[in-house]
Amino acid sequence: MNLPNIIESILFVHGEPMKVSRLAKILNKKEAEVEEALAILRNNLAERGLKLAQNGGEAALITVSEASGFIQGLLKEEFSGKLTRAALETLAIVVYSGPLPRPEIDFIRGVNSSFTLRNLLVSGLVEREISPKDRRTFIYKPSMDFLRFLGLSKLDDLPEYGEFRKNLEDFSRAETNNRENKENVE
Amino acid sequence: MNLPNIIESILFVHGEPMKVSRLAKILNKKEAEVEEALAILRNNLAERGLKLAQNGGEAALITVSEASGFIQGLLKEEFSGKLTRAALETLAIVVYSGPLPRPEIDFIRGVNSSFTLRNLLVSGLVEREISPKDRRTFIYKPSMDFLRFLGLSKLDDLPEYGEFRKNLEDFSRAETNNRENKENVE
Amino acid sequence: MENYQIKIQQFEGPLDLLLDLIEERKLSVNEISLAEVSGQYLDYLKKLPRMPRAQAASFLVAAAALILIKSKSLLPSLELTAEEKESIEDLKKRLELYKKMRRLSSHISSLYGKNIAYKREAFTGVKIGFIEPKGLKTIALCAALKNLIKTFPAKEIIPEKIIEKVIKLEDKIDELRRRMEKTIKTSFREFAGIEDKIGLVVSFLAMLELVKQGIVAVVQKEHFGDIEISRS
Repeated sequence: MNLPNIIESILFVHGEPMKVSRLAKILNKKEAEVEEALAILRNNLAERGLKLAQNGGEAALITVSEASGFIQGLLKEEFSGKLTRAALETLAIVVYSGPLPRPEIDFIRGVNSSFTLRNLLVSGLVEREISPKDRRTFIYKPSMDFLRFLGLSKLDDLPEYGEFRKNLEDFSRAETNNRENKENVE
Repeated sequence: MNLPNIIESILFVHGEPMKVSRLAKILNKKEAEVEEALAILRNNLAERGLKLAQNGGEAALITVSEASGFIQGLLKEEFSGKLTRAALETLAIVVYSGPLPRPEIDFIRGVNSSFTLRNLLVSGLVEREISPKDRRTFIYKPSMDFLRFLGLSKLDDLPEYGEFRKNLEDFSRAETNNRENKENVE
Repeated sequence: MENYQIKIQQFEGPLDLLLDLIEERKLSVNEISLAEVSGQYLDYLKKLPRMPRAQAASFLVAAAALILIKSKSLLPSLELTAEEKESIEDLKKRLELYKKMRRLSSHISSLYGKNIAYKREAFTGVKIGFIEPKGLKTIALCAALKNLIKTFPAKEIIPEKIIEKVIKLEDKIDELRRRMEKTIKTSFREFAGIEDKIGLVVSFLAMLELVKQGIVAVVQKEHFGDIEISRS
C-alpha cells in the first residue's frame, strides 16, 4: 500500500485541511507513519502543479502560485453573475420545489445536475443542509440572499407557485413509481 | 511557464471535467499545446496519487483506485446503484459504439430504450449532446463519471474497446446504408 | 425439446428472449438453432398476459422470421422469396450484434463500482459570497420551468402504424374456433383473409395454437398450397 499516494487522493477529495490524527484514523495507521508519508508526499509534489500545505497538525493540497492568475480568470468567468440555461433551470427547481435532494433535481431535469448545483452553491444562490430524513444526503434550497434579491418575502409570492410546485411533485412521484416498477420487473 | 503544472492546478480547482478548448482559452494557448501539456501531465502523474482522466475532448483529475476504499466513507451523495440488465446493455452500446442517436440504440436492442436512457442520463453515466448531423436530435455518449465508476482514466482502457471500435467503423457504415434503404421502402 | 423450461421472466424485446433461449442451450446464432427455439419462442409469446402494443409488434415481426426459418427447416425444398430471405438475414445479423453487445456489457458490470476513482467537488474551498445574478427576474425562473415541463416524457405514444399492424392473437384464435364450430372444413387462406404480414403471422399462430390444443387438424397438399383446416 502506497501511503503517500493514498493520502494525496484523500486530501484531493476532501478539499479542506485535514487533521493528521483523522488521516491516521481513516488509514488505520499511527500518526508517526502518516507524518512520514506526508514528508514523502511533500517531496513527491516538489515539481508538480499541486503543493502540500501543513499547518498546526493539519494537511491540505493547494495550487501552485504560478497558476493563481489563471485560476482567478477561471473564477471570474465562471461566477460572472450570468446564468447558463442549465443554471436557470436548476435554480428554478430549487426555488419552486425546494428543499429537495439532488437526485430529485436530476430526475426532474432528466440529466445530472451536480456541477450546475455546485456552481449555484458557490455563487451563494443556493444553500444546502443535511437532510432530516437521511443524514447521508443533502437537501437544497434557495439562499436568503437570493430570495431577498428577488424581492420575495415568502415563496407563495412567486408567480404560479402552487401550480408549478404541484406539477413538479406529480412528475417526480410518477417517475419514481415508474422506475421502481420497472426495476422490479427486470 | 510550466503548462502541465498550471493545468493540474486549474483542474484541481475546477473539479469537474473541463473542455480542452476552454483550457486553451483560459491559458491563451492553442488547443494542440494544451493537448501536449496534458500528455506530459498524464505522464507526470504516472506514479502519483492522482490520475488524469480524458474523455471526449475533456480532462479531469481523479483519484487512484488504491485509495477508493478509504474515500468511500468520507463522502455523501455518491451514486452507487446497481445496474439493471437493460441499463448495462444500453450502456455497453453507448460506450462501445457511441456517440449515437437513440434510434440506433433501439435498433441494436430491438426495444425502445428511452426510459433506460433517461435513467442513465439522470445518474450521470451517459451524456447527450445535439447531433452535429441533425440539430433536432441528440446523440448519447459515455460521461467522465462512467469512467470514474469503473476506475478508468480513458475509454481505451476498457477491455476490447480499441478492437471493437476498429471493426465498428466498417460495420456500422454498412448497417446504416442497409437500414436506410429499408426504411425508405416501408 | 420440451425439457427446456422458459423462466417466467419479463423480456423486453424479441432479441433478448431469443438470445436467452439460444444461450440456454449453448448454441450459436444460426438458422438451425433459431429453428430449434422457435417453438419455445412462440409458446412464450402466447403465454404473455398483456404486452404494450409497440412491444407486441416487435415480438411478432421476429416471430414471422422464425416461422419462415422453421418452415424451411421442415421443408428443405421450400423456396423463400428475396424479401423472406432478407428478413431471416436481418434477424440473424441483429441477434449477432445484440449478442456482442451483451458480451461487452459484461466488461462494464465486472468493473462497475469495484474501484471507483473519485473526483473533487467543483470549486471546493472557493468562497466568494453572494454573486448577484444580473438582471434575473422571477419571470425568467417561471419561463425556465415552463420550458422544462414541456420536455417531460409523455406517456408512451404508439405510432398508429404499429397499432394498425397488431391484431390480438386471442381474437384470431376465437375467430377460428367459432368458424370451426360452424363448418367442418375451412382453409388457411379463407381464415386469414387478405391481411398484411403481421395479420398472417397472427393467423398462423392462432392456427398452430388450435392444432396444439387438438381442436383442429391441418393438411397441406402441396408447397405454397393452401392449408386445409378441419375439426379433429
